[in-house]
Amino acid sequence: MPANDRKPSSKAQPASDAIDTGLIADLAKLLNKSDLSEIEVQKGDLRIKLARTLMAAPVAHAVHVPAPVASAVPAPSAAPMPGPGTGKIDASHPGAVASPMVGTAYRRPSPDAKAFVEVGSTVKAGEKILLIEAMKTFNEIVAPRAGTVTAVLVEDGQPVEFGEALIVIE
Amino acid sequence: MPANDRKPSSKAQPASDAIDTGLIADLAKLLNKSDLSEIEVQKGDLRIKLARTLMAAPVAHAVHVPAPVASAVPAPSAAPMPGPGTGKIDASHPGAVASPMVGTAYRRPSPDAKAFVEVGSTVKAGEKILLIEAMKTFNEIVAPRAGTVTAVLVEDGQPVEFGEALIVIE
Amino acid sequence: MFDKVLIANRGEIALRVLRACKELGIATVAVHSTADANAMHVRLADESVCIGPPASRDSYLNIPALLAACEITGADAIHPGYGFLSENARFAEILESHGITFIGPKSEHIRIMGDKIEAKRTARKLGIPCVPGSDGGVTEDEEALRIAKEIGYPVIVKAAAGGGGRGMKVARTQDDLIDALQTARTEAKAAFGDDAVYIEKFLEKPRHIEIQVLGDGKGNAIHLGERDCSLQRRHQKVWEEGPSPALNQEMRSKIGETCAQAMRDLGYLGVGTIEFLYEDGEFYFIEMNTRIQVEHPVTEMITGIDLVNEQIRIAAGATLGISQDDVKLSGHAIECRVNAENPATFRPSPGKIAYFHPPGGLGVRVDSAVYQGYTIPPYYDSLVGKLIVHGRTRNECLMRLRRALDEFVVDGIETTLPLFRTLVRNADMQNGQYDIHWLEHFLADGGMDGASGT
Amino acid sequence: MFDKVLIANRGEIALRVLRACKELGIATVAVHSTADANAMHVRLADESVCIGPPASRDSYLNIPALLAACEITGADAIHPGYGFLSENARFAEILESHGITFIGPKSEHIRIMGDKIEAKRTARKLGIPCVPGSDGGVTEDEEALRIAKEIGYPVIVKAAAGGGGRGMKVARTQDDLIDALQTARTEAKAAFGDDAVYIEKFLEKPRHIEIQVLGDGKGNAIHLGERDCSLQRRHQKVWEEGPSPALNQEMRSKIGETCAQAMRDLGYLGVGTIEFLYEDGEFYFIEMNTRIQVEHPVTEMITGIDLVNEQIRIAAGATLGISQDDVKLSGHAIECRVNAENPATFRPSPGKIAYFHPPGGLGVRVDSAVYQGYTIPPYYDSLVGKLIVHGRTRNECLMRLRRALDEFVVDGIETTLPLFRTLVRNADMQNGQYDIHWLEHFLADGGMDGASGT
Repeated sequence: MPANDRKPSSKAQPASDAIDTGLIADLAKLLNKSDLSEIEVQKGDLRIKLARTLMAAPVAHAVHVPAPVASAVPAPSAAPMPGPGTGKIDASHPGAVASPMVGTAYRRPSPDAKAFVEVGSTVKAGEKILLIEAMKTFNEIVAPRAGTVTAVLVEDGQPVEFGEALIVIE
Repeated sequence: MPANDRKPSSKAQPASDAIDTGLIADLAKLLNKSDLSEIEVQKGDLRIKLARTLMAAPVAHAVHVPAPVASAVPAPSAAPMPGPGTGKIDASHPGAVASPMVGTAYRRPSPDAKAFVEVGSTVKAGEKILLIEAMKTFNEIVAPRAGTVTAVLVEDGQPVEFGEALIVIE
Repeated sequence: MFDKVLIANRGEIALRVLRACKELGIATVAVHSTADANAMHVRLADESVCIGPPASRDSYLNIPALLAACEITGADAIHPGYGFLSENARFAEILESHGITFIGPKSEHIRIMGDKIEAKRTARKLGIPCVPGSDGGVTEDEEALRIAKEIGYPVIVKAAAGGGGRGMKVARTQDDLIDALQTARTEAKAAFGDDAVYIEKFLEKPRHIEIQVLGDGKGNAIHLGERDCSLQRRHQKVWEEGPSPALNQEMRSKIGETCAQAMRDLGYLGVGTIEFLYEDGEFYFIEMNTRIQVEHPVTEMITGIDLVNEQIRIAAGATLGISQDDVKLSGHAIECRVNAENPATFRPSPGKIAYFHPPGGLGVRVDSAVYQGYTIPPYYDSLVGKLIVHGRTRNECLMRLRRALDEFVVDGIETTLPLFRTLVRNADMQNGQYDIHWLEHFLADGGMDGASGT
Repeated sequence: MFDKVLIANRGEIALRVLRACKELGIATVAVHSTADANAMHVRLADESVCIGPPASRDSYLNIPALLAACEITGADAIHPGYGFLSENARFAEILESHGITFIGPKSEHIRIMGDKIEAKRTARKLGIPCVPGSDGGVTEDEEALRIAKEIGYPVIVKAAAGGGGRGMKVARTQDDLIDALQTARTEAKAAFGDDAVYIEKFLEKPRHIEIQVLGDGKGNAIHLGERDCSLQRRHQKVWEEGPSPALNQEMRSKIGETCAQAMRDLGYLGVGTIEFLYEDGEFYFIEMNTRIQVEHPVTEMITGIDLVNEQIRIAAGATLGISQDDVKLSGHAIECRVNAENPATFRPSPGKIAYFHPPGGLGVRVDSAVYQGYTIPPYYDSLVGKLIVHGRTRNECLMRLRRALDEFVVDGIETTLPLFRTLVRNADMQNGQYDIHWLEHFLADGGMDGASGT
């Protein structure tokens, strides 16, 4: 934990003798602001551990945050954004390749060509897997690593957001 | 800290020999102010661990209900209402006699007379124990049961609210 | 000006009065029942006094307790809000005899307007239009026909001794009337042992339009335009707006000036509302409310005048500082009464508010005494809060109301928010085409079937 | 009118624009960084697009990403809010070349006003008063004395090549000036190798007063009175009000009409603000902001005009529908910028809002995009929300602000609410006696020492 390093070494002597409550307060603040459930610090013979139980409360609140009432604000009939979380796999999936930009995804170099990859394809790192068009420019999306394509999450011509999962390579 | 007083010259080894209750108090304050459920501190042979069980969110919220900021809405210099909860005994005490009305409490029938009851007095059910004046009318408050007066919670001439504890009979 | 005002009410109106007092620099005393110890106005008041148990008759209607609370806090005036003791002439008199100012009209005016017959007599005397009809019982068919011709069809024949709809007949033509008289007399005789009947103009699709007045008790009085409160369910107002979609400026000025002149003649003190049924360009007096009303913010939004502030200043002896010419109606305002009720069945839904997020931004006002974590007690009315929206035009107001309703979140209890989200999108409401029966018909026709309150 | 507007901003201004669009019946697209996925305007928008990571340069300032978001959603206009790309002339041009409307002025006007020297030259040409002084370097003492006499003392002597305060001298008399010229020349020579100096009027205790303008790009333009933004800390506005306590109606009309005429001559399109320093009855141009400003609600509250609504309508090609005579200032408004900062040290305090209860009632407006449970991210500005209060008089406004501040609860983070609770009770603030240095002096003198933000 770098937190301890903030103490100038010249003051190390008194600091290591006394329990530095300021440090603990800082750590507590850090813990509260973060999503962590525990912080443990050890330096020499000093060991500090902070923990907290994450309750369900924040999750419950997520349900209650201001949002349009479904009946009141009809969703556009053809919402172009599937948005993260509507699919089963999102960008947090370990094998997911996330979109580096907003645009329209294409799975093949031209309408008649065959797709760069399909489920089951084996890819090398750096191999083209998709195109994303933004402002009339086609941007190549390449495999970040070698592996097998286990899922293709976008349709041809589908709009994608920044960070949206495109393909899973495992 | 008496423990420290025995070794006034020995600054080198305070924390490990003494249990620093000030530190624990500080840590406890920290724990209460934060969302933490546990704080553990170890120094040499000293190890401090504080924990608490976080209750359902609503309890914490009770602290946050809208209320005037202390500095912003100065309390009247002589607030006539002590209000339930400011005294140590409130109307939830099993022996408490609660005020049936708003008014001004008097402990004696006239300024020169002696009080109806004092702590230690034995009373019968129906015996006068106080007067409450409202609209120039003196209303007799009688003991709801026999017993010994263990506390008198009102001063002569003190305003009382509905439901406020007046006297304890046990 | 008063030093300390005791607020003899609860809920949003107690908070409304507290805000007005704070803005006038007056100290406040909140009184409350044991059920309201955590109410917002109690927390915000300078002092608070618990005056009794939950039941209103033992707390908010308990005059000795209120007087004792004044005594121990030294309050020199009481604001009664609406409901509870606000139109109790005896309460006003008792306060007077104790040297405490009642923030409201003179007790004689409360008494007159609290008596249906006396109120109507007074209104007529003051030139306020009433429902035309026979002044008493009618025995001869010929007389009945003459009166009906005078006031115009349709007319209603009512048993003089009647009530509850028995012995009431509507007649749309002369022939109808002959039949109606006979039937009504027979029914009246059978039901009440008295066949005397009287005749009144019958209103088929009236609107409820009310005129806000303000007087200083010294002969100065003004009107502040009207509110249209036609949207009602079981005689409870649901949605109020001003100006009325049914009036033009000429009609507004005419009925307004009639009311203002009546208040000048009466020497009326404080705020008041003269309620009318309105149909085909004519106004018919219903009653006068001698207090601040739930829907007063509608008028505040279109006139820019703080009615509770004026009410307090006038009660303290100030002369009316606003002339009729100073009153300029600007834009349009709508108030929605958000209740803790199922929006389809109107079953009350008291309980704890798990999440509360009121809408904000330009032209949006929320008058509410609830907060997240507050529990709505089951003992009193179900008003969660009032959403009041202002726009430069009625259309802008409706669009703003729509977006504000969509932002409003109340969780943990059912509310009538979904009802308003439906109403603001309804073509009749958008066109302003509704009368006092519209909402009942809309609901009976299944307008809210299946809606839930969250 | 536009069918769909993309809002290229975040926080309260994104919500403000979203509200205006909803009230105009325009569909909305919210774009956001990954840090803002839970923002209120994202949740309330018809569609949302994540355009990049938290860093603004990769998201809110990322022009290709914004264009791509327009492409995939079919938005036909972009509202830039304030900050970010709102005064980027190139962005406006790029949008134009893509057939997307930039809701803001013509790019040439953004460019002119974005260049300090060009802006001042244009202002002078348009008859807007600027700080008087020598138009270039002054070499002769005699000339310097003549100019100083013309513009009046005190004057400031500045190195023509200078900056950072070096080579700057204030002279209050003729004798002072001779000395100052000598010293300044010597210092300038030493510091910059060039002893040319110029002379300008020196303002000791100026106020910051700005005029809101609105034009339709077709030669119609009006002013909407002024805002007084003198209460600043490190050049950041803290408290804004209108009308200014320092101006009377005559001065307001005069400077307002000067600005409106300048905008007519320029053919200015949209909302804009012309900022001045003001001292002893004279105005001195600082700069013009060619966008909606944080403090625009102050003007909305006293004019009743929805500036964002007008901005959108005009960008869509509408002609200005409001004449100068239609603009009536009514009452007084104050805005407080509530920041997530310690109210004494101004250390930022991002984090999760544990409890949020905004004030309500008559004359109170809250423009805020936060809600209970929302986490203020550390990447952007610290604005929690704006509290805007309106009253019929400045005094009523101050009293209402006081009670509204006392109702406002924000827990879990530190906010500047305690600063405002102190300011509203301060005699100088109550008397309107403050200049652009007042707050810094107040804080330096320990006005907020020991205050905490909860």
